[in-house]
Order: sequence, then structure tokens, then C-alpha cells
Amino acid sequence: MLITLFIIVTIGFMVIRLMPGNTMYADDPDMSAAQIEVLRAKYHLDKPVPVQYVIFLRGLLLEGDWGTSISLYVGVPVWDVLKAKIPVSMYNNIVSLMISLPLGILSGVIAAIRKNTIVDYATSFAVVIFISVPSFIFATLLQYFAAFKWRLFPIIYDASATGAGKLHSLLLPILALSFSPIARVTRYLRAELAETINSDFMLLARTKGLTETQATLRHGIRNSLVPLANVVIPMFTHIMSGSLVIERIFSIPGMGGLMVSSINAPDYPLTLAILIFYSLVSLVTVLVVDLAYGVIDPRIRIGGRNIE
Amino acid sequence: MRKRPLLAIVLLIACALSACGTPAVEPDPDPGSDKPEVYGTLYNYVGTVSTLNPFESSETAGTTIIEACTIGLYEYFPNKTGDGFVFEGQLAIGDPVAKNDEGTLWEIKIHDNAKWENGDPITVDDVIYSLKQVMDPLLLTRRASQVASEYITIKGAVDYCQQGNSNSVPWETVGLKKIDDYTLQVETESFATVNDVKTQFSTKYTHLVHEPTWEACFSADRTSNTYGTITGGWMSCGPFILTDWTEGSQFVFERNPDYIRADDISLEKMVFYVITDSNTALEMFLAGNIDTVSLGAAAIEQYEDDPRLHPSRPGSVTSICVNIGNTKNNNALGNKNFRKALFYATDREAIAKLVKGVPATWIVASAIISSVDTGVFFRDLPEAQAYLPPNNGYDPDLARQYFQTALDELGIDKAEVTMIYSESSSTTKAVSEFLHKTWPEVLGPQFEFKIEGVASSLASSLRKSWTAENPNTYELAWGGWSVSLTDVANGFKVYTGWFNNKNEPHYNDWYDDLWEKANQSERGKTDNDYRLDLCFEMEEYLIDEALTIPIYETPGRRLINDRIKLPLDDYKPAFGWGWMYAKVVD
Amino acid sequence: MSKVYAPDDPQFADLGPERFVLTQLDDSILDAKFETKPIGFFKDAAIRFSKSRVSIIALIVIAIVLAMAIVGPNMNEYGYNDQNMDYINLPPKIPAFAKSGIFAGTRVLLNRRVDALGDTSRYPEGCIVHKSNYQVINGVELCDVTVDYYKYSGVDDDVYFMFGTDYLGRDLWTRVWRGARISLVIAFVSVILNSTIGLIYGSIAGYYGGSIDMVMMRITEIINAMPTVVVVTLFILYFGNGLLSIIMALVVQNWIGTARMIRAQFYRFKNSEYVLAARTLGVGDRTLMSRHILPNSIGPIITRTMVAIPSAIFTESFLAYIGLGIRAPESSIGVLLSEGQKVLMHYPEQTLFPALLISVLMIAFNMLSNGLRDAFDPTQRGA
Amino acid sequence: MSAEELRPILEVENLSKHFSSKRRGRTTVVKAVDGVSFGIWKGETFGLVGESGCGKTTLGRTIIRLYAPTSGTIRFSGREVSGKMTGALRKYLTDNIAMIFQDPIASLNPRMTVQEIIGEGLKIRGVTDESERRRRVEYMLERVGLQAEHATRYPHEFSGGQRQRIGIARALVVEPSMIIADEPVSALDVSVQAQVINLLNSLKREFHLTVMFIAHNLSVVKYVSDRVGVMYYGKLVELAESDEIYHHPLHPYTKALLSAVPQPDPHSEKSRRRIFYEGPQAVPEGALAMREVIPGHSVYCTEAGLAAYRRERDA
Repeated sequence: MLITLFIIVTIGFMVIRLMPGNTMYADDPDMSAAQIEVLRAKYHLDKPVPVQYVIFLRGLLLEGDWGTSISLYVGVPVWDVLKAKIPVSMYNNIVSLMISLPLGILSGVIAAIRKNTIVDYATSFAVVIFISVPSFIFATLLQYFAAFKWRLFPIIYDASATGAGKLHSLLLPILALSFSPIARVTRYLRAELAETINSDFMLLARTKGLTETQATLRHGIRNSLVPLANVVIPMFTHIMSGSLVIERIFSIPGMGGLMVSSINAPDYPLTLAILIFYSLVSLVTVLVVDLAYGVIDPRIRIGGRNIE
Repeated sequence: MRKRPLLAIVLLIACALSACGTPAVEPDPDPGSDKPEVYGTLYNYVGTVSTLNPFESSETAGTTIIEACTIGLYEYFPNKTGDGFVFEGQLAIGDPVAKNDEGTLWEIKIHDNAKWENGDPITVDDVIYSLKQVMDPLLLTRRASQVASEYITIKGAVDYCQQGNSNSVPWETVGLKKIDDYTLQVETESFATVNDVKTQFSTKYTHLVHEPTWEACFSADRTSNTYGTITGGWMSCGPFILTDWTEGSQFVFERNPDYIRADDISLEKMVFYVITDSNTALEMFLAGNIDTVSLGAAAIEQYEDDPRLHPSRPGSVTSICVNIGNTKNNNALGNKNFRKALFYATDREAIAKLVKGVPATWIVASAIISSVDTGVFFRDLPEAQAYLPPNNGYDPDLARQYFQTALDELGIDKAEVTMIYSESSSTTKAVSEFLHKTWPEVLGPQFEFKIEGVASSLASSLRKSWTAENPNTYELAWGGWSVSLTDVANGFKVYTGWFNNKNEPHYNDWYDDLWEKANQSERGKTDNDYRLDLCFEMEEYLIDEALTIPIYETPGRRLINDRIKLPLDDYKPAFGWGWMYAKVVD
Repeated sequence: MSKVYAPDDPQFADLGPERFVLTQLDDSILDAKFETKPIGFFKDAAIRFSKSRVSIIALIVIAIVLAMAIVGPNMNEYGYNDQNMDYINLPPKIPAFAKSGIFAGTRVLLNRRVDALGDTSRYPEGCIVHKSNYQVINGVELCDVTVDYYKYSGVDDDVYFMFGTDYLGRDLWTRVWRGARISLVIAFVSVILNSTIGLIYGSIAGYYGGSIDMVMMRITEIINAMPTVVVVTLFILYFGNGLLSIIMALVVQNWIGTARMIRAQFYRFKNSEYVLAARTLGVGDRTLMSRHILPNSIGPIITRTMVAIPSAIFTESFLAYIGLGIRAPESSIGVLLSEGQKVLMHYPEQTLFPALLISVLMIAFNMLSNGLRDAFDPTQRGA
Repeated sequence: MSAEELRPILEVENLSKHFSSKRRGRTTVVKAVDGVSFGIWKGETFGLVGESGCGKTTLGRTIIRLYAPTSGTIRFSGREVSGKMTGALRKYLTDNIAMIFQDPIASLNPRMTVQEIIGEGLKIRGVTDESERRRRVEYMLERVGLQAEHATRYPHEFSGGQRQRIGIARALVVEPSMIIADEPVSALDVSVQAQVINLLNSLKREFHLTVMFIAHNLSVVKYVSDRVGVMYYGKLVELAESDEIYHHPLHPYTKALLSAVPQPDPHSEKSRRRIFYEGPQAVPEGALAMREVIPGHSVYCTEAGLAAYRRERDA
């Protein structure tokens, strides 16, 4: 995983340094040659890209120095910027994930148990709507109706609120973020359960006298949860990119807005740090899911080269 | 020596996104009398503000915030009658006083009772320290060059801030001296007027920073400073004290009882939310959460009759920058007739309908006044209309004629041009699509026109990376200068040959000479009619050459809650709405 | 205590070879002819598929959308980029519905001065349909007015736009179908590319396994770990927002899912006996992959593709929202949705039609993929 | 006798096949086949028995080079076939050795018709003419007792026995000189096992085949084999003529295996007592080897053990 991260950092660094328009200071007309020289030296831009990379890596590894923001938050260490933004976004994303999983599982199970009934059809319909309509439309509608028309929630995020008030002001964005993951989990679990219900061991469970519902709950879900881990990984990254839109609409000072504005600024050290951060999150998710696999599913998979 | 740009330049997009007006101040310079009784909270919103450091802030919204909680030497304040503004000292007492006949040595007296929010007294040392920091040769702040030389050129300042790490120019050579704790001496490179000096020290980047806090925010090598950012410290000293700031979310201000002109302030509190989505802002207004909202083109139709609607004159002309040096298109853009063809092929009336704006064939925006003394708008002067083309500059036959001439002159039978636009601006996108459709219809099949949406960062960096060595970065691009609303002549600098921040690679010695005469000669500085004559000449020339193709202006349109009583009856150029001086009547 | 075998032990005396006799040695082999007709794999799937009513409906819906995407833009006299500044932001109007209240070309205008309603320069004769919600703001009497927006805008009576018009007065009917066409092209091409790349990549990784697999999977891990939005944004920044680069942006990370799935399939089947059998016959690697292992993945691939198509449309609209949409004046569902979102409060109908279309497409493709999965893999039927 | 006939057609010497797997940094090595040596004479049927997981399938698959041997040599008709895999070697192997698989369901590609399954080997061997292939497939189908009409069918339409016959047809259509039959009947109903074995026997005679017959079922092996090898945990522990093994099993594992053979007579079945083999006693590394007790009958043992076996054999 460390090697993966290292390669990502390397590629990210190179790509971002070689982007078009990345002529940092080279032609700023308001500066004298001496000033440009000082600035370029300050950000090590006077050195070849590989050397810049080594300097960056050394700073990152030895001092935890992610560099300094060059245009959005001039002079502020990038890590300080992230430190302020990450908790906000993570709060949304993790709460959203924590809502989505149980809700998705619940509705998936209900749909599977009540297969081919009106409940199932209604769920399926809702699932498709939630998956198909982009989150920015949902966010706008939620904001318009729930917050503006019915006054149930604040229209924008209230930074001064804490505890329950904070959750209250974040509920709409979290909800907007959760629609698609809930629908995905539901769809996945329903399909997975429907398959498991037909399997032999479920038949056995039913011959033992369990009703189909009991059998599904006691035996089916457990088996369906294992592959669910595979859905969670992309889901989490999905939520993160969704927050990009949601944060703008609800004026939440999180990573989503930062990502776009850092690219647009352009603020390369910040962009790079965001790229690394998200890669790290996604790698950690994979790792957690991997470990969870070991816990949930004791079977060991051995893959190796045994054919020519 | 390279000359410094005189004007604050903000991209058109930034303007469009900017939510708020400019600073403002008190109608009554005489403290003690007429104590306002009305207190209350004003709720407003701004775009993104990522730093409060006055030397680095580049966002339009930053100006509003910084001017609310910092202090400078001079400032615009609403006048007593509520129909205009006065330009007077904020920290300074009275106008700067010339100390020699050449108009190069000035003395400014400041108040002796000004305080920081922690009670530290504000003295000339603070002023000099702040100016030294903004021009620090290693800190390299964004605004250094403008402080060193804009409306006036401070003696030795340019050399000082541009010395890099050579350590060859000591601070003592810079023409800023302390006479006593409350008297500042400024020495300029050349002749300056009282107004020049005042204007120079009214910009937000000459506002004060608190020395101990600033020092604490330095990085170890003293090449960067976090003052006024997420992590750094902050010390207010302006009309309001910044009591709470959640970056990207909200600003809370409380009235500063120690502010020198505290009596002018009627508000107890101001809350600014950071909102970037226009739908969200409108909903916030309609729900009563904020007291004002600015309306985009799509929203205007529903509110055109609303009595809360307050229009304001447009502060910049949206134009198409022409890269005349571009060699990819057979130098077509370098051909005057070709450019004129584009100029006359533009149906500005239709475009105005599209963007709910005003067709513009001129360079100087409608909000710019010809003279601070009279307050007459430049555009309203009959001389400024005499040379404008009829029918809003739309004449298909003339356009075709110019186009044919251009083709003949260039010896080509087909011209191909590409325009870039920013995907994030819905109005320029719409107009680009409109031109993409109509220009070829007017000019015929020999004209091929492409449009290309790019990210806003790329659009601006392409425009700015234009150089003589690299002329082909773009062909046509959207632009618009947001220049000083009080000084017409100065605004023409953006088209001078030496103005480096420009988007249009245009050089003309004759024109440059006109500008220098208007802005730097003693006559230009003192004889307003003479200066205006030069301005007409410059504008006529620019229109005739079609170096930039003006398309439209968008008036500001703002819904303002009727519980807010503004200090002026309406928006005033250079002063804005004056939120700080508003009263809340519930 | 186990007893050791000894030939002399009487207990094992009967273990002589004569005991090992096949009792049916003389049975002859008789195989009857089959009564039924031979049914191939695809035919079998087709039969099963045709029995699913939902799938057939989904297929028909997709076919209709596809047909409309082809002919829809040419069904009226407006081109997708025909602009008319007199027809800006018109609501939908369908002549047959004129009396019904919806699709009648009306719109509610808020907060109108009551004293100005008689002004025919602003409100042409007969355009006011209904007045409501009288109120006084700042001492001015206001009301909400429902107007025949076509008359209000001075549009001739015989002009109508079924889906209304946009900010440039362009016919949204034409643009919606044109957009559907572009979006479908983007979706199909990107999905085909994804599948192809994923198929080849996954086959190689899965078939050869070992260190080749490890390196290849590590590469996918790296690509996948990068945040999509950053990668795609950088990609489009670099290559511009042409059709091709949007498609490529949808490919750059999305092929990995297919590759992983194919690899898993290969892991499952490459050591199955029939593959080994083919190897012992001397079947080459490429034939083994393409002829023996891959056909097993055809069901999952098709299913996956069907789901990937609407999600590509979805991603495309997300890109359009963050300003990386297809180059104007071209239209796509994503562009229409993101333009619609900007005026959702004022002209909701401009969002309605593209949103409906993308939902219908999503539902149809989802149902179709379910049907196909059942058809190709009868064990998952009903799921 | 020619020089060729003096040597076995297949010679396996000291053959090992180890599998290693890495998980969380730890490497586990499974010695599926560990130093096995034997030979198969042309025209004979060599039976290989052992319980599940003893490595007999691996041994078969290593011989036909589905797996690369870890060490040791394999020679076929005197030519070494255990070296680096080349195109020529693969061709040589696949031309001469064919394999029949255990699972009649898994060993036929469900997406291919019988014609395609059987004809594939011909196609590879350059029989490009469609009708010629069809003719030979139909001939082969009839030889295994199926109908020519079955060629157009898919495997799932057939019963287990029929499928196994298709598998045999697939192996034989390419006219190999040796067949490795990997438990060809163990997945079948006892009632059809005989059919298939009969078929194999008669085809063996008809096509002059050498057969390596792998099974866990001693009764079947006994019936078809000329010689029998017994495998235990990757090692060959006993090797002798078929009759010899049954009459004079020496190695305790062989005895255990024999005792596990079910009796068709219910009375004797009831009284049958299983013998359990507890595994070899600890002996010094390298002391164990295949040692000939009498000519043609070898047992895996130490020198001391050999003497004991000899005494037992002579008794």
C-alpha cells in the first residue's frame, strides 16, 4: 500500500507540475526579475522537476510539510488548510455513510423479503430515481422545499451551531448525499439476497422450519454482507465527489469546494495535497474492507501462478 | 524603470461573482454630535474570502470584509444629505499637506486616539510598519507594486520592494518617514496632487496590520505570513471588530466602540454568510435570512416589479479581448478592418435581451464618473457620446464590407477565429453561443468561428500568458476591466503599451503619450477639462481601432429588504451601498 | 487398535482379484436420439429473455428513446442551435393541451404591480389568465399573475414549443433529443471502450496470474485510488472539452471495474477442467482466453454494460455541472441538466424534461440489465 | 525387442511438484508430488491409487505439463518432456498424450457444442476442412456409443455417462499414444461406471493405447490395470503388478486402502474391518526410498524396513 501511495504521489506531482498554464510566476508582469527569482527560489521552481520532487518528498516525510498554498491561502501551510476543511467534509461523508448503510440494508432486506409485491416495486422505483437523478438536482429541490418552503431546516450550513443543531443544519446536505448510496446498497442487497434465498443452504434453513423471512434474516443477510464490502469502497469515493456539489449549494466550508477552487486558482501544492489525501482515504477504505473481509469471511483465497 | 499599474484589475468573472459593494463611511466628520440611536444586525452575504491579509487579498468580497474591520488613512464616506459621498481622512486628519513646491513632499497628520481592538494605540509607527511589510522584498506580497507606485510613486519604494534577496536597498531610502507619533511624511518620485496622495492611501492594501500579531504569523524564514488566514492571528481596528470567522461559512462583526468615527456606525452587528450559489442566496433572502441579494439574469424577470429592487449602474463593460499579435490565423486579428468587421457584426441589442443588460459600444463603463467634484457620469457627457457608432454598433452591411476589405488586404479567402470562454460564467457562455451562431451568419461562409469553453483558471492564464515570444495563447477571449470608478483617465492605462497586466497585446506610442499627458503631467492632474478631452480622444481611438470589442454592460440588480435603511438613497460609484453605515428599522 | 492386513488372515481371505468384478460388464451402450431440437446458449438466453415482460418493456422504451434520439431533433422545424431572442425561456406549449392548464404556455409571474397590469406595452391584450396572492410591500400593491407567456412575450399564436425554450430561445424539444443523442453516443462509446480495455486487461491479468497479475492489479489500484474528480478535471483541463476528451475522461478510471470482474471470472474458470482439457489438446492461450473462458463472462459483461451506460450519462451530467461539459453549443443531457439547475427556481420545466429522460433511461437500462442477467444466468433468476 | 521396447514409454524420475502460496508475508509450501519415480510400458494400463489429496491428480497433470514440475524429469518415448516449455514440446506432448477428466460436468465447455468440443483438437492439428472434421467427430461419437446427431448438442443435454464418453471421444479423436485418465468414472453412478470402463478397455485395445489410470477406488483400478502404484502424501509408497498388490500388499497404507474396499456381499461387508494407517514413523531424512522387495514389486521403506517386507513377502 505504501508503494501504491508513493506511486500516486509521484504521478500526481508530475502531472500537476506539467499542467498547462502552470507557468507559476514566470511571466507575472508586475514583478521584477529579482522578485521572480526570489519567488521561484522560495517555491523551488528554479530547480528541475525531479529535484523539486525530492525536496517535496523530503519535506513531506521528514517534517510533515505539505508545502505552502501559493494562491488561495497565500502563505498558509497546506496542511493547515486541509486540517480546517477535512473535519467538515468527513463529518458529512461519514454520517452519510453511516445513514446509508443501515437504511440501504433495511430497505434492501424489506424489498427482498417482500419480493414482487407492491413494496418491492415501490422500492425499486425509488432506487432507480435516486440513482438516476443527479445529486445537484436533489440538493436544489431539497433546499427549496424542505428548507425554503416548509422551513424545516436552515437553508445553509450553520457554522456556529454545535451538537444537535449542527446535525440539524447538515441534515439536508447529508440526505442529499445519501440518496444515491442508499439506493445503491438497496439495489445491491436486494439482488444479492434474492440470489441467496434461492440457494441450497437457505432451502435447508427453511426445511428446519424457519419461515422465509426468518431464514433470510438469520442466514441470508450474513452471506450477502460479505460482498457488500465491495460496494462500500466505490460508494465512499462516490459520496466524496458528491459532496463537491452539495457543499457548494449548502455553503459548507469543506473539501469539495476546495478541490475545484484549488484547480481553478491554480494552487498546485494544494491540489496535490488534496489528491494525495483522497488517494489515502480510498486506500485506507480498501484496507479496512480487506481486513473486514478477513473477519467476516474466514475462507482464505489463494491465488498463485500454478499454470503455465 | 517599469511603471506600475494604477488600477485594481479584477477579472470580469470575479466581478460577476462579487456580492457586495464597497466600503463606506460616515456622513459626519464631527464626532460627538448626532448620536445614532438605531442598533441592530445586518445580515448579508459574500463570495469566497480565503484571506483577510490586506496585502494578499484578491477576491472582491475580501474588500468588503477587510474594510469593515481595518483602518486606512483615507476613505470614502456617505455625505450628510444622502446623495453622494465625501473623500476624507479615516485615520488621517484632514488632507495631506504639501511641504514643497514640486509637490513631492507630503505630511499627513493622524488621530491620536485610535486604538486596536486590544487597546494598543495606533501611531505612525503602525502605518510605516504596515507599508514596510506590504513592500517587503522577501515577503513579496501580491500588492507590493501597487503600494510602491500607483497613484503616486513613493520615493525609492519600487527599488526597495524589487530588490529580491540582494539586500542592496535599505528601508531608510524609502520616502516614508515618521515626524512624530502622529505625523507621517511621504516623499514621492514626481509631482502629485492632494487627491493622488489621498487615493493612494485609501486602497485596502494600505490598511494597517497589527505589528506583534503580524510578527507572530511569520514563517521561520520570514518569507510567508499567515496573518488573517485560517491559522493566523488577526487584530481588528476598523469600524467593526471581527468577532467570529468560520472560513468559507460566515463572518460576524460587532460594532467597535473605540473606532475613531464610531458615531457614524448605527449597526450593532453585521453577519456575512459565504454563499456562492445564486439560488441559495435568493432563497436565503426570500426566507428573510439575509437582507439583500443580487439577482442574476434568470431571476430578474420575476422581480422586475418588486419595490425592493435597487438597480445600480454597471461598473465594467464586458468586452472581447482581441489578441492582435496571434499569428495562427494569418494575422487576421492584426488587421484593423477585420476587427471592425467583428465589431459591427455584433447584434448588441439581442445580446442585451439575452443577458438582461445594456448594449455597450464604449470602453468606459457607465458607473464611472468624470469628476469627483461634480459627480457627473462620464457616459452622460455629450462629448463622450459623439463618437459612438449608431444602432449600438450593429451594421451587417458595414461588417461585411470591412470583412471583405480585410480579406483582400490579407490576401486570404477564409478567416478562422476561435474564442475561449469560461464554462463557469453562464452569461458569457450564452453570449458566446449567440455569437457563434450570428457572426458567421453576418459575415458569410468565408468566416469560420469556433468557441471553446475552458475552465476559468485556464481562461485567465491563457489570457495573461500572452507575450511577444508566445503570441498564440488565444485569439478572442472574454474580458472586462473593473477600474477606478472615480478616475476615468487612469482607467485608460489598461490599454497603454506598458501596462503589463493587460489582456490585449496592443502598443501605440501616440496613445501612451496621451495617457501620460492625462495622468502624469501637471496640467493633466490639475486641469479637469484638459484631462477629459484626452479621455475622449483615447476612447474614440480604442473604439475605432476595435482593439477590444465592447459588447454589453450588466447593471447591478439587488433586492434590499426594506428594514434596511441605507445611508445614501442609492448605489454610488466609489462608495457602493454603504452597508456599514446602514440602519436597521424593524 | 487397528488390525494389520495380512493375506493369510481369514478375515481378508475374500479379497482376491476375483472379487473385483464389474457386474454390468456385458451391458451394451444404447443412447437414444434426442426428441428436442438443439438449443444454443444465446438462443436459450433469448428465449428466457423474451419471457420477461419487464425486460421487453425496457427494451421497447430504450428503442423508443434511441429512435427519438435519431429522429427527434428533426421532427420540427427548429434546429438544435436555432436561436431567437424573442422566444427566450418560453414554457412548454402543446396545442392539444391548451385548455388543460399544463403545457398551455402559461407561467406565474411573481410580485407584479397591480397598477401596471393595464399597461398593454407590458401585458399585451389577453395575456393575463389569472391573478392571485395580493399583498403590499413597501406600500406598493402587488399580486402574482398567471400569464399566457407566449402572448406576454409577443409570440405569434401559431408558434408553440412542446418542451419550451431555453435562454437563447432554442427549442428544448430538439435540444433534449439532440442531447439524448450526444449523451448516448458518449455513453455507448465510453462503455464500449471501458469494456474492451477492461476485457483485455482483465483477461491477461486473470489468465497469466502470478506476478503479471500482481503488477497489473497494482496499476489498477493506483489509478483507482486517485480521486476521480481531480483526475477527470485535470484530464479535461489538459485535453479540452471536446467530445473525445469527455469520452476519454469517462474511460480513464471506469475500465477498472470491468477489468476486475473479468479477472475474477478468469480466476474462476482458468483452472476448470474443460479449460485444462482444452490445454491438454494443445489449444493456445489466445484461443483458450477468447473461446473457452471469456464466453462465460458474457452475461456479466452485458449486464455490467447495461448499468454502465446510464451511469456514464450520469457522470457526464456531473461533469457538466462543475463546468466541464461538452463544448457549446452542442447539447447533452448533462449540459441541459446543469443549465436547468441554474434556473430551477425560475424555470423548473427546463430541468423537468432532461431529468425525466435520464430517469426513464436509467430505469429502462436497469430493468434491461436485470432481464439480461436472468437470461444469461438462470440461477439468478428473480433477483 | 527393439531398444525402444526395452525402455518404458513414459519414465518419471524423482518428480516433484510443490505449490507455494504467500499470504500476509508467510509462505506455505505444499508438496503435492514429492520425488516420485516410475515407468509405464507401452501398451499397459498403469493404475495409480491413493486417497483424495494424495497428489495423484497433480502427478497426472504434471506429466502432461498442465503444471511445471518443481524438479525431476519426465521422459516420453525417450524424449525429455519436463524441461522448459516450448511450442514444439507442447505440440509433442499434446500430440502424444491426451487426458480424460474426472468431472463430466466441469470438463465440457457449456458454451460449445459437442462437435466443437471434440473437433477442437482436430482443428488445432490442422484439420481445417469442416466436413472432414465433422466426419471424424461423428465417427468418434459412434465409437463411444453416441449418435452422430449428438454432435450439434450442448453438453448440458447429456447425462453424466454420456458426457464422460464425450470426454473420451475428445481425448481419442486426436489419436494419442497415451491416455491419462484422471478418475474418469468416480463421478459417475456405479451403474454407468462399468459402461465407461468397458468402453475405455475396448478402445484401449482398438487404438493400442497406453493408459495411466488414476483412481481412488481400488476395485476399479484392479479391474483395469496391469500394474498399480499406490500414492500417499505425494510419495509413491508401493508399486507392483496388479495381482501382486492384491495378494501381497506390503506397505501398511496399501493394506489400509485395501481394507477400505466395500464388499458387495452384505454379510462380509458387515464383518469387514477397516484398517487405519497412522502415517510413517519418524525416520532419518533420506533413509526412505523405493526398494525392490521382489522383482517388479517395490515398497517405499528404509533398508531395515526392506528386510522386514522381504520376510513378510516370503512368508
